[in-house]
Amino acid sequence: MKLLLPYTNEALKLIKKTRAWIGPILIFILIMVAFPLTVELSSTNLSDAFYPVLFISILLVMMLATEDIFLEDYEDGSLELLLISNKSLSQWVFIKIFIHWLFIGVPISLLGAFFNIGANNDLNSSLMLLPALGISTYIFLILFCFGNSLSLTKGSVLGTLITLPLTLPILVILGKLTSAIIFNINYFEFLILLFGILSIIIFAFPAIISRIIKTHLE
Amino acid sequence: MLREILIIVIKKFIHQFASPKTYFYQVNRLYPWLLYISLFIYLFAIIWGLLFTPKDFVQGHSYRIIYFHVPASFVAQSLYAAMAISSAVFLIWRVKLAAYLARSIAPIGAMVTFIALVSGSIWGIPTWGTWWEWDARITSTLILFIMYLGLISLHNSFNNFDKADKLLAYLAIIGFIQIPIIKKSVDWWSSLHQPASITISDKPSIDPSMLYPLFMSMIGFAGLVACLVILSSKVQIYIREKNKSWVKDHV
Amino acid sequence: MSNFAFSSLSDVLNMDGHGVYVWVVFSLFLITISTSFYIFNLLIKKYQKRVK
Amino acid sequence: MESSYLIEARQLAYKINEVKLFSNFSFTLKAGEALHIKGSNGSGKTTLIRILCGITPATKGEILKKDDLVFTYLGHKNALKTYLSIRDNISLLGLSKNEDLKTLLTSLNLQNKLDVIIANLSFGQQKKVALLRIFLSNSDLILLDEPFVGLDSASHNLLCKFLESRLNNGAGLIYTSHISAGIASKDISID
Repeated sequence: MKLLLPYTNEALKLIKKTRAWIGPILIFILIMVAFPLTVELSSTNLSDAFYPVLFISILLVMMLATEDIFLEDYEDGSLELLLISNKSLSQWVFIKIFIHWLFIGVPISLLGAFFNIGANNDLNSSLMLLPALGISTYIFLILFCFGNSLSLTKGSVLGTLITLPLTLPILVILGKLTSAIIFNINYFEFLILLFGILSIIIFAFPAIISRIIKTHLE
Repeated sequence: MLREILIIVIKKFIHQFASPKTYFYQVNRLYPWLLYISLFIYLFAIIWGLLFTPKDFVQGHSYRIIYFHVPASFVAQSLYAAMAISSAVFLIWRVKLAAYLARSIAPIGAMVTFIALVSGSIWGIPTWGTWWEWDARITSTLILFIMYLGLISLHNSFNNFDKADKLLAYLAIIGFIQIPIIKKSVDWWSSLHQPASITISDKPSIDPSMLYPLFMSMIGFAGLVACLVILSSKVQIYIREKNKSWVKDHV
Repeated sequence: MSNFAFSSLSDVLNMDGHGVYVWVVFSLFLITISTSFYIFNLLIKKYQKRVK
Repeated sequence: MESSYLIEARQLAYKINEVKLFSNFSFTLKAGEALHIKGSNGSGKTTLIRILCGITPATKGEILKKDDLVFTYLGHKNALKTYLSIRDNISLLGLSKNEDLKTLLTSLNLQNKLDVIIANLSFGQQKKVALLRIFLSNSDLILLDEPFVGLDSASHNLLCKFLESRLNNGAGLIYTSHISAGIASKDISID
């Protein structure tokens, strides 16, 4: 139980701050509901436009979810406390990102797959979509945390400007993935590619982010 | 024990050699030569390329923009690489000069990327009929331009120079790792999107008579941009080291 | 150095239709590089004064 | 040269953008001693304490610490989650299992406010909650930055008594304060 303590602490902090937890999820739902309203229902290609809208809204929501992910702890001094105690900062960053993925990324992936049933009404593609969404939300979270840690006190616009170029390759892969899902060809190659990217940055970026935060604290 | 001595020697060498003072005086001596030689090479190459090479069989005369576009986009990417390397040197060995260099390269890199972008899209008008075509090379140049803007705005938003330099260093290194990834994914994406007819992305296999002026214009353009980097680094040195004694006696 | 690729001066400007693009890019490069040199020299003078 | 000092600073200096904040600042602190850092506003007292904690690296000079020195630090920021209640903050800081937590809360009369959200507390009460972490730690060295600001006299005396008891059994104390603390301490000025 002792091992899980930092995880539960961070989870407590996130859950109690509904603006940071429920906010992004509601915005995602709002976008996915607003999407069919904007498309002329009579036109049948609702499903073609569905995937791009889904991926762009995931990108947007992950950006909102990480807006002040580090700023809050930076401003109230608990980061300084953490720096002094000999706990490793990069482990804390890893935990923070994991908790945000668990409480925001996973629900959004589930909702995304759920809305997919609504748009394309076939269960198979939604099940294929779910792991891809789960992995790509985690990757987006890590990348946006990197951008936000760089522009910690200077507002999230700068953080987004820095991070967007980094997220473009992922969007290209997701684009290829949609055609793989629609035509059901070599779907697993793309999934493993995404998983490969995740497995590289999941540990590398927290180390870099913790050094960046140390620079801010100096 | 030997390792410690080695590190101390390297550190001493770097700090002695890479001190802003020695750099400043060396560069002052080198600058006029570099400027005039590269200006001569560049103008010679442009005149040669524009006026004395035969018309391209497919694109007609509009291919001559290659003498502007290709050197610019090549220099834009190598400037980013130079920035990443000097950032790495700054982070590892704490060499202040490397941070000044990285900071001085950023605006010039943005400028060069911008003119590469504009020349690429102007070149697109006769070849594709539109000024903007999602060709792989143009898109990755646009992304590179956005990354430069991100670097400059990041550095400008901190008044503590030391903090700004470190943050710029981290972003430059991560950005540098991203460039090949972005290039590959954009090529991969655009290869599906647009059949590889006349694209600027692959090195156009042109006959040698057109190739020599291209290499010359690349060398000339790189020299000119190096002069700009030298000027910009002098500006940084004046800003950052203004209360150092040697700067005062120099002025 | 191969021979001169154009028949007359007007052909140089026209370059059968593509001339405008080539010369626009030429002037773009000429202007941006020369203004950059000018700006940086100006900045050097400005910050040099600050040092005194 | 192993002596009984807890922490020693030698020729510390700090510069921001080549502007010197303070320079060749040295002192040694032995067990049971208190050091009161005086200085006008903006003279770098807070930065000095952050340097001693190791948060900010000094531009010049070095700091020698007794090896595996355990120290606690309280700066201007309270390191509390303002949108959480006192109880949650205590559990976040890992203090909930401390046996004399109860008695301390009653002496600071916070015992019946455990479920109040920090944001709704007064500045002084927030300071008291922040000080819980200092009261409940038995570290070798305590670093406090303006600890007495906003405290009522009862809490002020409680903190002084606590610090004196810690000093008596061998801890060190470094603090800055414009309010007279009433603790026997060496004074050192940073200007």
